[in-house]
Amino acid sequence: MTVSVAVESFEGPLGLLLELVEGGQMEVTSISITMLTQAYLDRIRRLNSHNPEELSEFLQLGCRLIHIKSLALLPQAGSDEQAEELNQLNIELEEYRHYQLAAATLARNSQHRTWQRQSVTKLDVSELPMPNIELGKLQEAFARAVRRAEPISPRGNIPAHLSQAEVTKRITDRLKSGSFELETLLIETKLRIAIIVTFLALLELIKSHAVRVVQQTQFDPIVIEAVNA
Amino acid sequence: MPELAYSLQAILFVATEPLHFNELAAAVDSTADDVRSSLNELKLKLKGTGLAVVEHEGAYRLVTAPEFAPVVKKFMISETRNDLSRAALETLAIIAYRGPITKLAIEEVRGVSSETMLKNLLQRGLIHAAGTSKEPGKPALYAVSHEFLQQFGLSNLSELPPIDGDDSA
Amino acid sequence: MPELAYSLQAILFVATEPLHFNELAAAVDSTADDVRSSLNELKLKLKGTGLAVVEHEGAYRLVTAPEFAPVVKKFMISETRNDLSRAALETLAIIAYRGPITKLAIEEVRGVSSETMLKNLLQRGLIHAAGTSKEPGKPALYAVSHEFLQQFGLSNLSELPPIDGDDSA
Repeated sequence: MTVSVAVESFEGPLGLLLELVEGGQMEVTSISITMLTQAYLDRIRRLNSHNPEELSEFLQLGCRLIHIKSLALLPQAGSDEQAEELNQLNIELEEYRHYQLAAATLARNSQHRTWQRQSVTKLDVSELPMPNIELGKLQEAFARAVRRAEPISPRGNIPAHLSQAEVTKRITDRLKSGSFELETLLIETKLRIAIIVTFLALLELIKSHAVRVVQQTQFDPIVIEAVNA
Repeated sequence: MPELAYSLQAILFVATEPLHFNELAAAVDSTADDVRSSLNELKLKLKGTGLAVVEHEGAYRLVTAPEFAPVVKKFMISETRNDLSRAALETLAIIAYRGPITKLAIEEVRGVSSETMLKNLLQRGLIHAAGTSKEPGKPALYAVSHEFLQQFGLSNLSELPPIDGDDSA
Repeated sequence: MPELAYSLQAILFVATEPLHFNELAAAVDSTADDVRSSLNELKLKLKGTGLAVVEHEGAYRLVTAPEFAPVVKKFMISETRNDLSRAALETLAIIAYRGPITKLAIEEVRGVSSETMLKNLLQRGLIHAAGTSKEPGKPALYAVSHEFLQQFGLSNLSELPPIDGDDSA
């Protein structure tokens, strides 16, 4: 018996499995699990997806099916466990099917959608009390919205930062034209990480006796000088 | 002396967002109880007319009546957005029946990551964040919105078709 | 079969400007004569309710009934006197800095539906529709209003405080 169901697109692994079950009139039982697993794997092989995340979701269920199938190969204990796993899978499929049906009902309902009013009733400008907002608050609100719109993705690329070598080079280059105040170095950067890197570079240069850090009296500017200058 | 029910209708007509019955009570100088019963009265009065009242989470909005969807839709050609995909409908169904619900719980039912889908539904205004769950990590909860009820011609959530297993489809 | 009078009511409810009876006739696939008599019928049906139909130079609008003017006005003044919500302020900021901008573009930044916020700001007179975008569907563009500038003592938008959004920290 071959399973042949024409499906245009699957919405997800459970959707695909459900289609195979219903289309092939199979049941999720120990008798048909081998067939079902085969059919499922055949289909995800043909799944034309370049999205690794999407594919992994399909593979996850594939692995689960293979696992359930393999349990029958084990003596005794295996078949109990298989029955249990099959039962669990049936429960999940059943729940999923409920929502699929509910979604279909909702879709039919959307033919009776309702609308709110589109236009706005306005008072005369003279009667409109203007709200009390400061420009600063407006600026803040904009910054907040934009920040939220581009969240720092945990999986995104780590932004390029200054390396210690770069900062070291920058310091030694500047020393070629004489000593300078530490503050002028820090003023260029506001990022915390860049400030830390700058200090690390400076400490390394002091340790290797390439530079000297001088302060005449307390609260005087801190000056960086080249040692051989 | 104009009727309270119609005062409420006039206020709902000019309101830019759904109004909670407490806000309505303040606007008409009445008790919340009076407002609630007048709103029920208004719903009855509007039966059969071109308008209806949608209620969700204690807030009310005046909308076109579901029976007039075809004629209004034809008039509103410009406003139509793309139809919802099957996956979007499924996610909405889960949130409607089970909400407020966390992203994880939705994903457990669907068996797929639902992040992009949720973002899309939030942007369309069909769902909204509804507090956080008490589970560890306090994940956000999602619930359907007024927009959702309007999209599906419901006047409140209790009009959702029953779902418990008796598949008559 | 829904009544013609109420079909017209539903259309007038969603319309953004007064509709001529020819436009109404086209919307409901009827003759101008039928529409005219149904509009008269609608006027009668609405008598005593919170809403009314007004006609001006052959164009019709649905408005709140005159008897309710005091309660509606009181409500609207109290609404506009309230402080802007955080969401409304954010929407206003986006329009100030990025406007003229479409609703969709605002929603892309905010991640949630912004229709309600836009109406709220329109009602308060802080923004106004400023033409349409060239994108498909010609969506409306929104910009801050003259009153907005006055409110902040700005003579033009270039005086808005700069945003150092580029340090991405």
